Formats: sequence, C-alpha cells, structure tokens
Amino acid sequence: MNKDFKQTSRSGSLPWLLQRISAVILFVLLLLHFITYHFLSKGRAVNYQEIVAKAGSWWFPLLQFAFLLTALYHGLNGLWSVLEDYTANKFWRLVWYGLLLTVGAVLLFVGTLTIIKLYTLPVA
Amino acid sequence: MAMIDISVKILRYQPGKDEKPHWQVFNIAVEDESTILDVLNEIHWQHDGTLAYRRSCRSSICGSCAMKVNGRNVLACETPIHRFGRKLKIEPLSGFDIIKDLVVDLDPFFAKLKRIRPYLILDKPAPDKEFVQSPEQLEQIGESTLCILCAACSAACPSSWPNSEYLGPAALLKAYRFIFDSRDDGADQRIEIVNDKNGVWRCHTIFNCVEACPKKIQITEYLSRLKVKVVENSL
Amino acid sequence: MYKRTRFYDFTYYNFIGSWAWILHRLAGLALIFYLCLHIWVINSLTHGEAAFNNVMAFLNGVPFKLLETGLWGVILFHAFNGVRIVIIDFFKGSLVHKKLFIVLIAVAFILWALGSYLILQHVQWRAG
Amino acid sequence: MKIDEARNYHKIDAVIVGAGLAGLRAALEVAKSGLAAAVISKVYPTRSHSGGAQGGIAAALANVSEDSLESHMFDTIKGSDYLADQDIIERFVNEALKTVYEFEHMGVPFSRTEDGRINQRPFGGHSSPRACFAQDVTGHVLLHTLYEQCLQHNVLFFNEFQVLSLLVSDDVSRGLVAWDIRNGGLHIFHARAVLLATGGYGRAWKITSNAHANTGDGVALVLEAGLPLEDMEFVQFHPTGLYKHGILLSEAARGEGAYILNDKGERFMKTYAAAKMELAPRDVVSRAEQTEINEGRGIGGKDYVYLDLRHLGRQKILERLPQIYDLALNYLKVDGIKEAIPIQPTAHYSMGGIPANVRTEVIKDAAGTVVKGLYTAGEASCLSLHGANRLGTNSLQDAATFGRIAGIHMTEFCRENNFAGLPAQPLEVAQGKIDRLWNGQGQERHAPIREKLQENMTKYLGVFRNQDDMLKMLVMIKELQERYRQVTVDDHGDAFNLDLIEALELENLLSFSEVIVEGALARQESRGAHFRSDFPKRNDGEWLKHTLAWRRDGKIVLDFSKGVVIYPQYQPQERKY
Ligand SMILES: Cc1cc2nc3c(=O)[nH]c(=O)nc-3n(C[C@H](O)[C@H](O)[C@H](O)COP(=O)(O)OP(=O)(O)OC[C@H]3O[C@@H](n4cnc5c(N)ncnc54)[C@H](O)[C@@H]3O)c2cc1C
Ligand code: HEM
Ligand code: SF4
Ligand code: F3S
Ligand code: FES
Repeated sequence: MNKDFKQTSRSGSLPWLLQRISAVILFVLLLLHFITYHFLSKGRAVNYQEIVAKAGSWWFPLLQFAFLLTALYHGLNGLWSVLEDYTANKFWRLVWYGLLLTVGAVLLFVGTLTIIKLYTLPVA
Repeated sequence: MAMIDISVKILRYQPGKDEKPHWQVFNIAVEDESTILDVLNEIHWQHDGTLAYRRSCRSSICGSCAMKVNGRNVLACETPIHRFGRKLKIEPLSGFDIIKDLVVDLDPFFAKLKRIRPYLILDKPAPDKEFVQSPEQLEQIGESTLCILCAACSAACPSSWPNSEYLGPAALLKAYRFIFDSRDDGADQRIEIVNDKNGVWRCHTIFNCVEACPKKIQITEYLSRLKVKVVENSL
Repeated sequence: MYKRTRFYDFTYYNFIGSWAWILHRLAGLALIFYLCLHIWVINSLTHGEAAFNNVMAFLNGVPFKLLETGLWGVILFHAFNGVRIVIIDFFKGSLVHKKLFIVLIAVAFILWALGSYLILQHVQWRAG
Repeated sequence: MKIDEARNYHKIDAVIVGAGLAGLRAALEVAKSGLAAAVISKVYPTRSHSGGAQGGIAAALANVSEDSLESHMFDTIKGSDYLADQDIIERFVNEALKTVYEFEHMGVPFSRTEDGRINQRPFGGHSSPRACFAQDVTGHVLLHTLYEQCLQHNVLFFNEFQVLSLLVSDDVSRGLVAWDIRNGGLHIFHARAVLLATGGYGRAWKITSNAHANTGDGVALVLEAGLPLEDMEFVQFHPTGLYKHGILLSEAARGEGAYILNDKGERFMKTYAAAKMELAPRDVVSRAEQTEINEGRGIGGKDYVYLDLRHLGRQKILERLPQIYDLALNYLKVDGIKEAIPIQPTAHYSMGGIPANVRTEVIKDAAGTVVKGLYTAGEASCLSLHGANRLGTNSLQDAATFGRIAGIHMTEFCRENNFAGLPAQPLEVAQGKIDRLWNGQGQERHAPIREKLQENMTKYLGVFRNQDDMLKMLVMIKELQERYRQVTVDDHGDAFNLDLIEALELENLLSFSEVIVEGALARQESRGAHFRSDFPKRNDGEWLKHTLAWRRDGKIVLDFSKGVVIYPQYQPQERKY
C-alpha cells in the first residue's frame, strides 16, 4: 500500500447510480407535480376541498409517497455528496452522514404522516 | 517579427524570504511570436535570475511547464503570448503546494498515479511474440495514452481544490487506460481502488480538466466510461 | 513550502462546464432547502381548512408568486442540466456537452417563460 | 560529522544517473533481481528527453514485409559510414526483437496492423519498414510505460537531483555526489555500481531539437574525472527542425510520404539521392537542404525550406501525424493541412559520448581497460553503435537494449563486489563548484555566455565545417571558459535554484564543446554527420578509427589508436542511396 494516499471508505457506486435513477424519475414526477399544482389550477387558488378530494383516491398516496421518497433520497444524497467534497476527513464525513440520515428520517416521517392524514381526512 | 512591450505579472514565492506569495510585475520587450516560456526565459536570463520554473523539452511533450496563465492552465512552452494580449498574469498551478515561484510540489500527484497500479497486470503467461490487439481494441485506449502527466487537469479541477486527497483526473484517466486495455487482467483490483470516496465519485463532470488538457484528451468521457464500468462491476 | 487548499479558486477561469456545475449545485442546494420547508408546510394541510387557508393566503400573495417563478426557474435549470449530466454519464454526451447545455437550457428557458406567464396571470386574476 | 551518519548519505547497490529509456530500463532490470536500484534524475522521470522521440523503435519483426537481422545489421553499418563497431551492432540486432516484445508485454500501446500485430513504418536508411511505432509519440509511450514498471518494482527515485561529481579513483567507481534541486544541499551516493545514462549533448547548439536538460552532464563529468570521451565530433543534424525553434518534426512525416521543397517548389532530393529521395539518411538530407539554402534556393532566399504534408490529406495528417500538425500550428501558426511547414536542419543526436565495451562497462583507454563498477548506456554512451551517423529509430532501441544489458551486468557486478571505499573528501569537488558561483567576486552572468556559445556552434560547427571556422570557434570557447570563471549567480536560495543549476550546466557545455571542436579539427575527412568542406571525401586509409579525447592539465589530448571492429563480410564500401 502506498502510504501517501489515504483510503477513506470503499464504494460510492450505488449512491452514484441511484442519484441518476432518482433524477430521471424526479424529472417526470417533479414536472408533473409542478404542472398539476401550480399551472393546472388555472388561475384559481389551490383549494382545500379539491385537494382533500383528490387525496382520497387510491393512486394519490402511492404517487405522493414515491415522489417524497425519491425527492428526499435524491436531495439528501446530493447534499451528502456536496458535503463530502469539502470534508476529506473520515470522522466528519461520518458525522454528516449521521446528520443527514436523521434529517431524512424526520422528513420522511412528517411527509408520510401528511399523506396518510390527507388520505384519511373526511371529504366535506 | 517585431518587438512588443508587455507587462508580466508573476506570483512570486521565495521560501525562507517570503511569508506568502506576492505579485511582481515585469515590464519587458519581447518578440511578438514569443511563447510564455520564452517570456519566462527572457526574465530569468536577462532581468531576474532568481525566478524559478520548470521546463525541459519546450516542445509540449515532457509536461514540465504547466502553469496558470491569465486564469487558465496551459503549457508555457506551446502557448504563444498573442493568445492573451499584452498583459500576462502567470501563477503556479492551483491546488498544489508551492516550492518556489512557479514550481509546485508534484509528489502527491505522482503518488496518486502509483496508487492506481499503472502497469499491465497479467493472469496469463505472455506469448512468445506480441499480444494480439486489434486496431479497434487499441482505439479504446489510444487517446488516453497521450497523457504527458503535466498535472494541468488535476490542478484545474474544482473537486481537487478543497480536497487534496481526490485522485484527480490524471490518475483516473490512467486507471481507465489500463482497465480498458484488452491485454490487462487487473481491472478488478483497480476498480476497487477508484471506487472510493476520494476516487472516481468526486468527479462531477465539470470539464475543467478537458479545457486545461494540452493534449486535448476527452478526459471526462473516459471517466464516464470508467464510472459505468465500476457500477457494472459492483452490481 | 507554501501550503494551499481552498474551498474554491475564484481566480480560475470558468468555462461552460464549470458554470453548469456551480449553478447546478446551487440549484440543488436551494431545492433541498425548499423541499424541507415544503414538507413542513404541507403538513399544515392536515390541521384543517382554516390553517390551510391561512397558509395559502400568504402563498398566493404577490411576493410569493414572484418567488414561485424563481423556484420554477431553479427547478428547470436543475432538471434540464440534470438530464445533461445523465446524457454525459451514459450516452457519450461529454463529446458535445457544451451544445447539450445550450440546447437544453434554451428549452428550459422557454418552459420557464411559459410557466411564469401562467403563474403571474394567476396574480392578476386575484388582483382583479 | 562522520559521513556514514550524515542525513545526506545514501548507500545503494546500483545508482543510475538518468531516467530516460536507458536509465529506467537498467533500473528495472536491477530492481527485478532484488537488489536496490536508485535512479537519480534532474527532471521527473517522465520529463526525460526520451519522451520526445516520435517516429519509432527499430526491430526487424517483419510484421508488414520481409525483413531480417542481417539486413538490420547491414543498414546500421552502412548508415554509420562504417565507423560503428560491428560486434556491438551484432549484439544489438540480436537483442532488438526481445526488447520490443518485452515492451509490448509491459503494455506499450503500439499502433497495430489489421491483424492485431505491432505495426511498422519505413524510416530513413532502413531497407524495409522496421520502425515499430505508436502514432507519433513512440518515445513518450515507451518512457511512461517503463516508468510505471519501475514504480511497480519499487525502484527508488531521487527526482530533481543533479549529479555534480563522480567519485572515481584508481580506476574504480565509488559513487557520486548530487545536488538536491528541490531542497538544496549535496548528497553522497555510495554505490557498488554506477550507470551514466544522462542522454545527449545537443544543447551546445542554438538550433537544436534537444530539451533544455540535454546539457551532456554525464559526458562532462567523465571528462572531469580524467576519463576519455569518444567520437564527440559526430553530431547528427536532423533535416526537419521547425524553423527558428529547432523543434523536431519527426521523420515519420517523410515516412508517411511528405515532400521537401525548395523555393522553386522542387523536390530537390532528386538531385542528391534519387533512389531514396526524402527517405535518404539524415546526414544526406540535411546536407542537401543546407546546400539548397547556401546556394540561395531557400524559401524567399532565406535559411529554410518547406516540409509539405498537404497531399497526404487531412485525415492521414490528423490520424498519423497529429503531433507534427500541432507543433507547426502552435509555434509557427502554420496549418499543415493547408500550408507547407518551414524547416531547417537542427542539432539532434549525439553519436559520440562515454566510451564503453559491449558489456556497457566504461573504458579508460584505447586498449579497453575497464573502470570497475562504472557503466554507461543510451545517448550518453559511445559503444559505438551508430558510428559516424545514427539511423532513425535505432537510438531508442539502443537506449532500451543496452539499458537492459547494463542492468544485467550491473546486477552481476553488485553480487560479486562490495562497496569500494569513498575518498576522504567526497564533497570537495561539488562543493567547490557551488561555492565559486555563490561566493565568487566576478560579475559575469551565465546566460550571455551560453547564448554566445550556442549561436556560434550553430554557425561554425553545423552541417558543414571547415578549418577556419573551427579555429575561430576554438578561440571563442577558450575565451568563454575564461569568462565562466567570473560567473556568479543572482539566486542564493537553496530551494529550486534554477540560476545555479543553469550555471552548473553551462560549465559542462563549455567543457565538452572544446572536445567536439578539437576532434572535428583533427579529423581531416568527411564521414557521416561530420562533413568538412575542406576535406569532402571519406578517407578510410587514415581515418577509419575512433577519436578518444582526454582533458589533461587543461588541454585536450587526442588519441586515434582505437580501431573500428569490422567483420570480414561487412567491409567498408562507398555509401550511396
Ligand atoms: C525530438 C527527438 C526525437 C527523437 N526521435 C527518435 C525516434 O523516433 N526514434 C529513435 O530511436 N530515437 C529518437 N530520438 C533519439 C532518442 O530519443 C534518444 O537518443 C534517447 O531517448 C536517449 O535516451 P537516454 O535514456 O539515453 O537519455 P534521455 O532520455 O535524454 O535521458 C537523460 C536523463 O538523464 C538525466 N540527467 C542528465 N544529466 C543529469 C545530471 N547531471 N544529473 C542527474 N540526471 C541527469 C535527465 O534528467 C534524464 O532523465 C529522438 C530524439 C529527439 C531529441
Ligand atoms: C427534476 C429532476 C431532477 C433531476 C433530473 C436532477 C438531477 C440531478 C443529478 C444528475 C445530480 C447529480 C449531480 C452530480 O453528481 O454531479 C443532482 C444533484 C443534486 N440534486 Fe438533483 N435533480 C432533480 C431534482 C432535484 C430535486 C427536487 C432536488 C431537491 C430536493 C435536488 C437536489 C439535488 C442536490 C442537492 C444535488 C447535489 C448537487 C451537487 O452534487 O452539486 N435535485 N441532481
Ligand atoms: S490528462 Fe492532459 S492535462 Fe491531465 S496530466 Fe495528462 S496531459 Fe496533462
Ligand atoms: S474537472 Fe474535475 S470534476 Fe471531473 S470532469 Fe474533470 S475531473
Ligand atoms: S517544456 Fe516540456 S512540455 Fe513545456
């Protein structure tokens, strides 16, 4: 082994690949999402009743959950990669990893809760 | 051929004398067909003998004279001054520690090269004559073997500025060159080495390396192929 | 020997590739920040119609609508440059990466103009 | 302080000076045997000038057409104008194939034939396509591959160390002293065996294809150690140097079919070598060019002619000769696809050098007495393989093959011999050189002296030579040597003191240049690269012998008693192409 070069940790291939796969999925989902919520409401404000009504259909929670998961994975994985660029130090890399994992877990929890609640809300 | 007056701003650092690098301006007259290296020689030979820089072949093949001129990495010996006008700003390569003036410490650069095992690794005995390798197989690695190890790419890569441990484009290109050599059997070992936090995944396809490479090697393209190969290998 | 590592070398010339990367990175960071907020805000949906309408009133104000066009721009840039990155990674896009950038960003720009028009139309409707 | 304990003392079996093809190939051989091998080089190994070689490496593989070892041997003998030692050539051609196959097995990316074998191209003076090549960067890929092999086999590298003196006494080599360019300070290298592979000495000329590093240090150090040099007057001028710069445009261009044209647009080679045309040996083509120029048929009456690639077509130029295309574009703003490229003869290859026998052992007299533990290979050496004129692509093969052979014999020698004792004051000579430059009272600078030397060597010791010119040159060298004594340097720092290094190199240039001129003056004939307008004929009766030269008491002493080894079947004939 060459002592002049520090080995940090193996691999990185899976996150790299998943970042690209999630990117392609997001490309579709995010644009759809934006179009439905920001444009197709065609000049009317997003309406509580409408949303709750839509949320009650069977495909809504599935789609939203998939969206939530990919966006969170993609975003946090991306952030992790940025942080790694600026921290060569193994310890700090672990700290960031832990932090992002926690943030991810919390957001996933909150997000999932929202979706479930919306799904189960009574339509007025 | 005519003489022209130019103003050359050089980042000087003399260990022992200077705390940190500082600018020095030389106003000199040179032939309009001069290269950056001619300018440095002129200053060193006629004006200030203490100026230090590396050079040898002065025909863009040895890789000694990579440096930063007006914000970009170039080989001093092949770069005519008329590309920049009459004001030159010459600095050592970014990212590397400065030994003196334009001379940087390249030991880490070569250490990284060594790390990726830059030599054919064979499982089979070599034939009596040459290995058979078709022109198409050679084509795969042809361009990557033109690398002169000038370090211009690694020094231009934003991923390597904050992280001196990043293998960098030159070493990764070398890994590509061997992994994709039809004669080689050592791909697995090398893939394990580049598949690392400080390996190929620190490359964010920024292309500064390609812009800097005096041999116009499509480094990023080869790194992309390398990444795909590593992914295939670890699935 | 003089030691040098730096966060970013601002004196180095930025070519198309590095601009694309810098902006992609900034956009990505903005988006992950926004996503966190977004998830938090949508959570308010579950606190009943009143709470929801409160939030919406704010979101439909002129300042936020302007911000929304910005968001749309950020998303488009990141998304289309993201596609460029994928093409570079898997489909030899590096050989034409500058052209790709120009074409994709042009498309993104058109979409941005269209989208922003729709968003801002909405503002006018409310005002009227 | 006892030397053995000093920080700057290294005790290593085999110390190799020079990281070009010759040095690295030797180091690899020694390291593979398990002994410690150190390579000292004043530039990073991959910056060595071997990397500049473009055209190819000769070996009669017969991959693209009929070829034989005999044919390679005969071509080399004929090319040398019969001054080469034929026992050396015999060993050389016998080992050449092995050297190339070994390179291929190390991973060198040779260009390929359609059926996947090493491709070969024609080259000047070779009677069949014998140059194995990798595009037009053959030396580059060979050098890098070798360096990488050395990394694998844990050769010790002392990069950016400049050797300043050899420790040789009583015909035994003991080691050497080198200056650490990067940090400053002298280091003692105590070795069982030392190899000098410091490359050529083309930097004595202004118009030269050689790198800044090619200042013939090894050659000068040998002279300084009281040992002789051989055939120094034989320096090859390459016909296709880029105008004004001297940078080499590979002969591969002509191998691929490029023309050389004069002001009238004529392929003038038809009047000088009708059969071979542009592919005649270098000395012949260079002389033809210089004659055209001297007789006013240079382009616009100036001192250059044209190398014309245009008829080869864009694709062939960019595919086969990309480096040439780039060089012309970058240095002269000439687009080789659309325009002809201005060229002139350029000092290119040093046939002469450190005399050695077929085992690469350095010898100290015409009788062949060996200096124990001292070896030499590559362009620094004079074995003599190339005689009065080297054939293109033979020199890479020379460096690699005799590098390997040197490695083998050095390994043997190290196994059988212990470290010879160091002299009492090992640093004395080297320290003296530096002290003079740092603490001297003189006001001279090294740059103007070097410039004057180079300009006049190009003027007076070029393609054509005559007595008057050379006498002028000799006086001038003496004068410059005198001035050198007054040289001091601006830079007094330890780290990367380029000023100091260049001044030290100048001392070497001035030292061996004198030998070149003395040898050329004495040799009253024309042979190979050495052409005397006042003695335009080869004279085998008097001059079929090598030149040995010593510096004794500040004077150059010549000796012509070293004969040429000639086999009965290869008797000298007139050389015609
Ligand atoms: C432009 C060009 C093109 C050529 N093309 C061809 C070709 O196509 N085919 C062919 O066969 N030949 C060619 N040649 C010739 C061939 O390249 C050389 O003869 C050969 O490479 C010499 O190799 P070497 O190992 O002897 O020396 P070099 O490669 O010159 O190496 C010399 C080494 O010695 C070191 N050194 C020198 N002095 C000192 C010192 N004082 N202290 C420490 N280290 C020192 C240097 O750092 C360097 O590492 C070409 C030459 C030139 C100039
Ligand atoms: C719309 C579709 C999207 C596409 C096509 C896309 C594409 C990509 C790609 C390919 C990368 C990898 C860059 C690299 O490794 O160099 C990336 C990075 C990143 N993405 Fe996205 N992305 C999208 C949406 C998002 C969203 C919604 C977020 C926020 C939640 C986001 C946040 C990030 C972040 C933070 C990075 C890291 C930035 C960097 O490495 O410089 N992306 N994106
Ligand atoms: S890839 Fe290009 S820039 Fe990088 S070291 Fe090699 S030649 Fe220099
Ligand atoms: S600049 Fe750096 S990030 Fe990759 S594409 Fe080149 S190595
Ligand atoms: S001096 Fe050799 S590459 Fe510039």
